[in-house]
Amino acid sequence: MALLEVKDLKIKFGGLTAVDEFSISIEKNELVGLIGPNGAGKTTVFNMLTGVYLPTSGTITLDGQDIVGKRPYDIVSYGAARTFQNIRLFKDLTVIDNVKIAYHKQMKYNMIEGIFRLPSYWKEEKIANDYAIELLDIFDMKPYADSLAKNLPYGKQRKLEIARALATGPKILMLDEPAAGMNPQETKELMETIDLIRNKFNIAILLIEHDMSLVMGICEKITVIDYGKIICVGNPEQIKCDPNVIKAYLGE
Amino acid sequence: MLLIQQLINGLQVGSIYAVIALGYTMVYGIIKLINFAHGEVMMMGAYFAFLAAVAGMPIWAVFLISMVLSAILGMVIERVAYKPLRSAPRISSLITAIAMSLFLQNLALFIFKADPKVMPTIIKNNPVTIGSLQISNITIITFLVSVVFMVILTIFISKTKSGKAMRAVSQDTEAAMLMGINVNSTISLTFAIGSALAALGGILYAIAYTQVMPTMGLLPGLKAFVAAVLGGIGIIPGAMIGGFILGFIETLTKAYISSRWADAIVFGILIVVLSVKPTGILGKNIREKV
Amino acid sequence: MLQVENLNVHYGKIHAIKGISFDVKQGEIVSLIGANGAGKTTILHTVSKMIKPSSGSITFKGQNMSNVVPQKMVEMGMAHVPEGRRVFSQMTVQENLEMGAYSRKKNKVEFESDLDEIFTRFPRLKERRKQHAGTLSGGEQQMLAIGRALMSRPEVLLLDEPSMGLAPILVDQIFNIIESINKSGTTILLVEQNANRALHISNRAYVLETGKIVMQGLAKDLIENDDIKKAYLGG
Amino acid sequence: SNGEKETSGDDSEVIKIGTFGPLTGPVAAYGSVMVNSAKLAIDEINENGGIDGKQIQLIDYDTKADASEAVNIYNKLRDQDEVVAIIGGTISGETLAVKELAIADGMPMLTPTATHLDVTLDAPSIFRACYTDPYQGAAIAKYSIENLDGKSAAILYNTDDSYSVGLAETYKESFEEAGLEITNFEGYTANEVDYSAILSNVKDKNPDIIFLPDYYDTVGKIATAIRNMGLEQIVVGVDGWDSVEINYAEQVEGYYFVNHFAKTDKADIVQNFISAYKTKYNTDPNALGALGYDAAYVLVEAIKAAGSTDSEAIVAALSKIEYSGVTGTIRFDDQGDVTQKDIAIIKIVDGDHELLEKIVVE
Amino acid sequence: MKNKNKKSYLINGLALVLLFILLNVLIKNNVISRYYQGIMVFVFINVIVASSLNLTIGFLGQLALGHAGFMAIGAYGSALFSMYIKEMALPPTALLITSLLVGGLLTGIIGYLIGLPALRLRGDYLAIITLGFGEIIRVIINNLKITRGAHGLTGIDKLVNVTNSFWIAVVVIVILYAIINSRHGRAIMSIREDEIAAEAVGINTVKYKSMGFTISAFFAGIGGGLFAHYMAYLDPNTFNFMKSVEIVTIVVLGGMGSLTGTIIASVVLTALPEMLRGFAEYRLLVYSFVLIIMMIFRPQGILGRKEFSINGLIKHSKNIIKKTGDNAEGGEL
Ligand SMILES: Nc1ncnc2c1ncn2[C@@H]1O[C@H](COP(=O)(O)OP(=O)(O)OP(=O)(O)O)[C@@H](O)[C@H]1O
Ligand SMILES: Nc1ncnc2c1ncn2[C@@H]1O[C@H](COP(=O)(O)OP(=O)(O)OP(=O)(O)O)[C@@H](O)[C@H]1O
Ligand SMILES: [Mg+2]
Ligand SMILES: [Mg+2]
Repeated sequence: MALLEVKDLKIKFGGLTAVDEFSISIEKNELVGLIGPNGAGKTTVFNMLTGVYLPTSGTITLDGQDIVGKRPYDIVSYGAARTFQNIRLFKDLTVIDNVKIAYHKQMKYNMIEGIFRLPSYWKEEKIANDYAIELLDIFDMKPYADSLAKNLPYGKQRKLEIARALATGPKILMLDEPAAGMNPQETKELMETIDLIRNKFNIAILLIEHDMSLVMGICEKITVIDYGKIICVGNPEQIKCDPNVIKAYLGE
Repeated sequence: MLLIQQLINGLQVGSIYAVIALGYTMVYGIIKLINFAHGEVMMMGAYFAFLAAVAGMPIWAVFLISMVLSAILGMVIERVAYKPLRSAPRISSLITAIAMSLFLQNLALFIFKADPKVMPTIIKNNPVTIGSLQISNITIITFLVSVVFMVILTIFISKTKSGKAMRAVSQDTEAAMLMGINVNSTISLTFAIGSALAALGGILYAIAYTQVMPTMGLLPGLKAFVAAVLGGIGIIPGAMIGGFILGFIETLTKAYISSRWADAIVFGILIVVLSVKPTGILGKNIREKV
Repeated sequence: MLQVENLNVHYGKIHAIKGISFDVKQGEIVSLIGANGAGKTTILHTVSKMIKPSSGSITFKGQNMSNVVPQKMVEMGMAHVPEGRRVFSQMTVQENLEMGAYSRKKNKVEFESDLDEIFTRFPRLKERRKQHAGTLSGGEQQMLAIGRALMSRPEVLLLDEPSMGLAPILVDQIFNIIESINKSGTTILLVEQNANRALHISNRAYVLETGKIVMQGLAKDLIENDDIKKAYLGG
Repeated sequence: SNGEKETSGDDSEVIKIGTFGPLTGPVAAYGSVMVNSAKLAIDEINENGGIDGKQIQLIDYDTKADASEAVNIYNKLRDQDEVVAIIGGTISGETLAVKELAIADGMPMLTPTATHLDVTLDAPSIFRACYTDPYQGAAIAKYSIENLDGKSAAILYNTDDSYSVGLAETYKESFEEAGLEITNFEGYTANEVDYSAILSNVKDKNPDIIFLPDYYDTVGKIATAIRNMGLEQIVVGVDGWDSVEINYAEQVEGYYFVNHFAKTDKADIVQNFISAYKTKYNTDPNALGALGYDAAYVLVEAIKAAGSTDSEAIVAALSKIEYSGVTGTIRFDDQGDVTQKDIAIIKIVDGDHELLEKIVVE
Repeated sequence: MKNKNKKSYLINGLALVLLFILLNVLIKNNVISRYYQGIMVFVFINVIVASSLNLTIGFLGQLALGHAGFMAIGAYGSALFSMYIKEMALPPTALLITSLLVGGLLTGIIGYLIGLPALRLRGDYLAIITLGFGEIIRVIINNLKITRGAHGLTGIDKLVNVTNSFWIAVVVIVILYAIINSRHGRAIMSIREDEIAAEAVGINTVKYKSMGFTISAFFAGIGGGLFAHYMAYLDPNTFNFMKSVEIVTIVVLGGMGSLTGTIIASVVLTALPEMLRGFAEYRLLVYSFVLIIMMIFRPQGILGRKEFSINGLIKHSKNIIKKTGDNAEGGEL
């Protein structure tokens, strides 16, 4: 069975059916793109997969477990992590704290142990700290560990969001427009980083992006939706030539 | 019969809450600040009216003077205390508002002293009797005033250019500036209207309950805010509905349970309503788009 | 038309803009390009008087604009489409467009004809005129933001990353729209991450790096420049 | 007079007495009249030679009716100002708040006006110059039944105020003991302004008498509402009513209340107090003032009798004192409460107090 | 990192003990009279109550306006308990501590129950709901037989003095500090920063909101208990809306998210009215005016989100010394 199995997902907002009959299947360590016109429902799919919205109908199975109706924090422990289209960092906390918060679930000491600063506190805090530094290092952000997240330049903020998502120890990572607002050069660097983390952490990645150089460059499989429905599934070559996709999304 | 009489009694308080809540909700709607000093502006309005009435002015002048002076007071408060804090954390503005309310209250204490003043009878209490029921002319006036102003205000906000500018400012101040809207004067206008309404509520209150004193604004202010939240804060008709509901609940509690539980029951109902409908009765449930 | 001289901007201790000078002539499209955080948005905000510079002068239509309020700029014929669209989300599409015409003298006939013009340019908006702007898709919001700015009949239009987050097909459309707006006589100052596309429609461009202009010239020359290619055009 | 600390350190020059009460805030009126009257008394005493030639300094503080403030003030009076005795507090809450401290220090404390029963309970050094609530509650109930011929009564009272609650309960008890009916027992809160709901209920039951144990401002408001709703019952009240006729003469015309003294009392001591107060402060005093005035004299008499400023001596002198003042004869029982004190029954006639009689109840 | 922390704990601990010794010496020599001691007790009570509220406002990021209600529950709960077990004749300190814990736990439980519906709401709605709960609590206490309602509760043992209130305040601050600087504290702060993002990285926001709110209520209850056993008399009207406002003011003035700021503000705001006693009439006028000015010029409060620390001070003064040193060198040139 695939890592993530989604069948016939549907959600309505009032009268509007934002996503309909959406199905996707992602294998371990696969890199999949999700594209489509603005307002097609891509972010909404993410929101359903991560428990932010409750789908009207449909099933989501992550690593063999049904996660529909679970709260977002719970879904994290099943192994899904995400970033947001509009960056949502813990702005007034330090960069390293942003990452350590995401490491929360891997730490076990209870409040009493914390208050009295028992050995378990020191031990786990040290592990968390070391791990956070290690993650930041991957993104070349070690020097920023103690600055406030809000003071980072935009591109670094996007990277921090990815690092933070990784700290939850996911099996699948969902990135919502990670290259938005980056120039082509920065996009290229981001592409390399994405590839790197996939291999280093051995995780699957689901990616929403409007920058075709990025999507076509690294995705193995792409799903295209329009008006909430899938209009095409295939590899980059197939997508590029699909007349429906060209008409609705790519243009000439 | 007694029940109907009690409902009529509730209408009186409810209408006053409604008038005060209209101004409250409007100010909140535009700058998202719980203007705790609103009740004190109402109090000042009542004192202005008291002074004008004692000076023997005609009734229209009493209303006009009090509302104009309060409008100015409202604008000054905004300029001096709230404007510098527009980009500060919300809670700092809230504290400033609370401090401003304390300040005005103590200023009034200082100027007018603590003991209540008796409001001259500018509208004679002339109950209309229908069978065993009795309805005061003041109740009728207050009720009509609240409905009329609700309608005027609703039209003003949704249809006029200044009204739309207010909404634009409330949704995105910077973008509003980029449209060429003068944000400062728009906010001033909001405070002017809100404060004039507070004064109107204060005058009606003083006429109905015959006293003016420095602490008179505290509770009605709080209740009016509860009314505004109950109806859906920022929504003009909601303020009126909330005001009436609050008036009825309070009066019925006093009549059939006990006055001592009235405040607890009012807040209890607020809590129940918000638990079921977090944005109030008329509020729209907007899910945050992620 | 627009002239900026020796501009300095500080955010608290951060020196965001460090002595920048540039100009935009009537009828031109001028681009500002540069990496994240280079200061592009800051420049546009300063020009439209949303933030106060610590020093420097801004001249618009021959007048010194040092001490004017933002609404004065709008009245003088400048419109600014801000980063992130910033439509009034609880207002309808039509009301948003009305707000665009806020600064102009009330003239029903003129207003209606301008509205028609916007609707012919953006038929999508006509379909949605009663819908709340907050529920529009990203592309639709971008059209609305541009339409709203055009409602003030600007002589100069400032555009901040109009293609950000848009589907490729919409990016094409937006750039076409910008060109056609320019053709009909509006001067444009454009900020874009998509430097390639921006340079292709611009007359001239300035390249920014951490608050300084590091290069300037005709757009067609810059496209050919190797450094530019490497840093901003993705190889 | 706000207690500048004397630096001389030579305490044989002046004798310091402290006093406190709410001087600002919503109930400022109570505290100021009491403190002003005490000052008046002390000034008179000082003019007449003070205590064995020593002048008395009265140091007053504002509690804002706040219990924690009262604690700080008590500590300040004792430690910074080093007073020998205290006249106060004005209201029950602030007095109870300093009670434990006063007991521990053995500080002689004479409250003119705090009516809460617990104030003097198990507190050897605390005395009270006014009669307690059960005493006047029983008196007005007795008068309502015997003289006003009341067969049924409605009670409206302030649920936030211990004074009002206590009186309402005593009145109810007395009425029910006499086998008569209480038709309404309606509470309202301190902040109430709209009494129409409870008055509609009273109107519905139509009793003979309405008992209204509260202070004059509230009484005025409620009386206005009673008149506006056309209720024709006789309304009776308690000492808190004093001054109600100033603003609400028309509304309370013909109503009855009991008081510590009557300002229309022809007795010299009463009229002298009233005119002296008027001269000094330009307004009329009320019962709180009369009590504050008497309390100051009583305390000074006690210090004189004690012949020293030693706490124990003053306390001992106080418990033996007998003094005839504006409010009648003051003498204390074992608990430190006044006994056998006169109660004045007053009717409001033509907007003024008419003293009907003075009674003593058991 | 570990050693650095331990060293700083040691320095701060030492500073505390020194402070305490100094305090005792001053009291013994009557430099600090009982009047000042009384004020200090109120400062310590305010430190406890306000820093507990800071957990909700400054760290959890939820605006609560009913903290006086929690204080009231703690005050009445612990007072009634200590009156009830008086016969057991416990030593005063033991009696005080058990009563405080009982009052605190009771408040914590009620805080938890109130938090369940209240915390679903946000921002101003939460503010108004907590305000409502505060009033409801006051009304209930005012109408219960056991609390003696408006008559006020008398007969409480006066168990609190400067020494024990000092140490209790120290313990409360230390515990709050320890919680904030642990994984639980970080979880609480992440909710303040962005609730949706917090959920998305695995924080159970409902759980941590309730946890923060309950802890906050617990310590408010402790503060209330201290108040009860210092005053020896309770009146429900003490715990009205204005009291809640007073506590919020301390938090905001000190800095939302700064415990040391709260301590400083507690000292200032408790002492200020005492110093203004000479101006009885203008006191509140001046107080509110100063507050407005403060907010305009320093809306983030005295310390903002920073913490004052001895180490920081040492470091800072080292820098200054170094700087002046540099300057001196400059002078020589
Ligand atoms: N909370 C919500 N309430 C109402 N409508 C919503 C909500 N969230 C999303 N929608 C609507 O659902 C549709 C899909 O939105 P979504 O954000 O998923 O688009 P998208 O594919 O991510 O677009 P973009 O590329 O512009 O980000 C849109 O029409 C949007 O307005
Ligand atoms: N409100 C602010 N407060 C403090 N610093 C700011 C603020 N806004 C921008 N900055 C800083 O000023 C610099 C320039 O920012 P600006 O937003 O103008 O860049 P930009 O070129 O528009 O970048 P982007 O491509 O990300 O939009 C950056 O370092 C940024 O961090
Ligand atoms: Mg999206
Ligand atoms: Mg920008």
